[in-house]
Amino acid sequence: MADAVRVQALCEAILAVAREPVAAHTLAEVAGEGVTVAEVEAALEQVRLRHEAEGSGLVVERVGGGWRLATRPEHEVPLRQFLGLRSRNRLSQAGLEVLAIVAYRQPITLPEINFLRGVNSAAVVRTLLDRKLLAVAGRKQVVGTPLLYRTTREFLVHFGLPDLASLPSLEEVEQVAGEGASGC
Amino acid sequence: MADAVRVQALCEAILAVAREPVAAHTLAEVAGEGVTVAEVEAALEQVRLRHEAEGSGLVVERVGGGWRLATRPEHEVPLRQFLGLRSRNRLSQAGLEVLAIVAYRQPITLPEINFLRGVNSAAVVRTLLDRKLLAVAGRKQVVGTPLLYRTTREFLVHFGLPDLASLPSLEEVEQVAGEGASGC
Amino acid sequence: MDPAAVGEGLSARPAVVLPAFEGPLDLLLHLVRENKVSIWDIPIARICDQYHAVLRQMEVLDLDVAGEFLVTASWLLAIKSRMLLPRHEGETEDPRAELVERLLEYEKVKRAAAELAGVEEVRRGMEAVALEPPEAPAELELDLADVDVIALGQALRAVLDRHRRDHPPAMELPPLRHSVREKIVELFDLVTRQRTFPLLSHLLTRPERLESVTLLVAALELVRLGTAEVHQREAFAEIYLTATGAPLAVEALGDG
Repeated sequence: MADAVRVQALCEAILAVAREPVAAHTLAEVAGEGVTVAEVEAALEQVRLRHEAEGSGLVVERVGGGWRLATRPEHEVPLRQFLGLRSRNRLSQAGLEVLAIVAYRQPITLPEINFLRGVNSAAVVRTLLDRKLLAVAGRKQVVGTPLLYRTTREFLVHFGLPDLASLPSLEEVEQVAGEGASGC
Repeated sequence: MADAVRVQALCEAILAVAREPVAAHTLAEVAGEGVTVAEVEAALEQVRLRHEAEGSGLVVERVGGGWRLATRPEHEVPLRQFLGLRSRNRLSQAGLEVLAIVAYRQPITLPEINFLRGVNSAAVVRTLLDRKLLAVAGRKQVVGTPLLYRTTREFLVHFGLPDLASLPSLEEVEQVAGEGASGC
Repeated sequence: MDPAAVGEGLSARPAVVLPAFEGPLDLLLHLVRENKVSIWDIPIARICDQYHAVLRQMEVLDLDVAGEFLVTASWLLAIKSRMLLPRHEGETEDPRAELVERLLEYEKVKRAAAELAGVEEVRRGMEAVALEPPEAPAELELDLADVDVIALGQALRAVLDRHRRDHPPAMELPPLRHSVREKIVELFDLVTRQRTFPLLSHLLTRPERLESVTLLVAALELVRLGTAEVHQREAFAEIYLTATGAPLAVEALGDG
């Protein structure tokens, strides 16, 4: 029991210095012999619940293939003011469309993205590469061997996804979004 | 009263991203109109007590005229171990440069790499050899017969390339992504 | 399709101020919704006319984007005309099939993008907790998993740029002032005009030795090409260059 508490504290400390998601198996490795991934995940769940209680400015979340500790979104304005940073730019509609395409169809080439959107998206892809939301995943073995793109871990963190499998299926998205043009 | 909770959460969030201790009056300023230094200190005391409870890996401390959030001293050893463990999957900026030089100019000798980088890169090459991203490809038939280096199969697998010829040309890199943010 | 619908185009033109469209597919989806018609049974003539009407309203368009809208415009016209033709026997495919498929796909993309936008709106205020570790790491490091070929190429570009800055190119050699080719042409002119030309005196009176050497090579080249002959009566006497009358094949000369 005392050991469970120790694992909780240690996991929280590690997440606090990591700056990026840490895989549960890495946490288990650091926690020492005999600590299993399941125990680590149970400990993290406890830490998560503790921060969910009133008065914490932090959240424990499962994103980008691991766990991370972050500030709560509602503190954005004072936090930016304190850090002297401008508010993060929202992605453009074009950027979101390209990300959505790559997220669901990866790995995918620029010509394929262009076809799906009906518009040349080279400049948008370039911006997303710069923002590290996309990366190159090799080449497609077709005429011209175009580069293949994939989403990054930064993409998963940005959108709060534990992994790609957690993307809602397009059919789910359809249902949530409700009104479609079809059917009338 | 609800505001007291907000101030607690906000102070914790700010300390969690601050690089150095933060003065109570700075926190009061960021917390917004009508929040006094006394209220901030009361809030911080609450946060401190919360972290003193079992299971937290963090402490709130008053140091050098300010407040800070830190990891507990008893976690120092595992935290170091974590950072060490993580560095196995990491590449320094120097590592990235050497890998890039070898990828595009292989086979290449250490003196040639040093000449291009303007810095002795022996240690970096050794690390990349350990990581199996580089391998020795014989000796160059010049004075001193220095070792030649090449990239490995693991390198290709990591970058999703079927072969070296599939590396994008530098013109292609510029076209696709521009200068990019080398560094972080 | 109802041919009467063709005339409706202009009157049915949407009176709304145009929202910014991401592209032709976006505009088409907008029109389908505006008209409250089923995506599975698009009244192609009406939509096509409205599409063209909107295109005319769009004033300034950069060429790339305009091109994409125009390509789709002609595609729509093609579908429209195929709709008007009687179907051939055995032809089962609806001429609108591909259009419908692409619109449905694009609609999915838009929905997924809207989902992402909603999530981003909430999450973009978050910051990773970044307490100083007990021992700060030596340098900024990259996670290998985050490095792709583009990062690799950019790293090499940075190295090469730095290398170029640190090693400016060596002092440039002054360009050669006398080219053999030029001298051949010059000598050829001289011998054709004068028939016989005192080469040795000419060589010895050049201000620069390099020019003399170039001239000598040029003279030998003229002889080799059969456009001139050299004569010398005795050792150390004047050397005469004489035109043979053969034309100078300029293209036979190299670039030197």
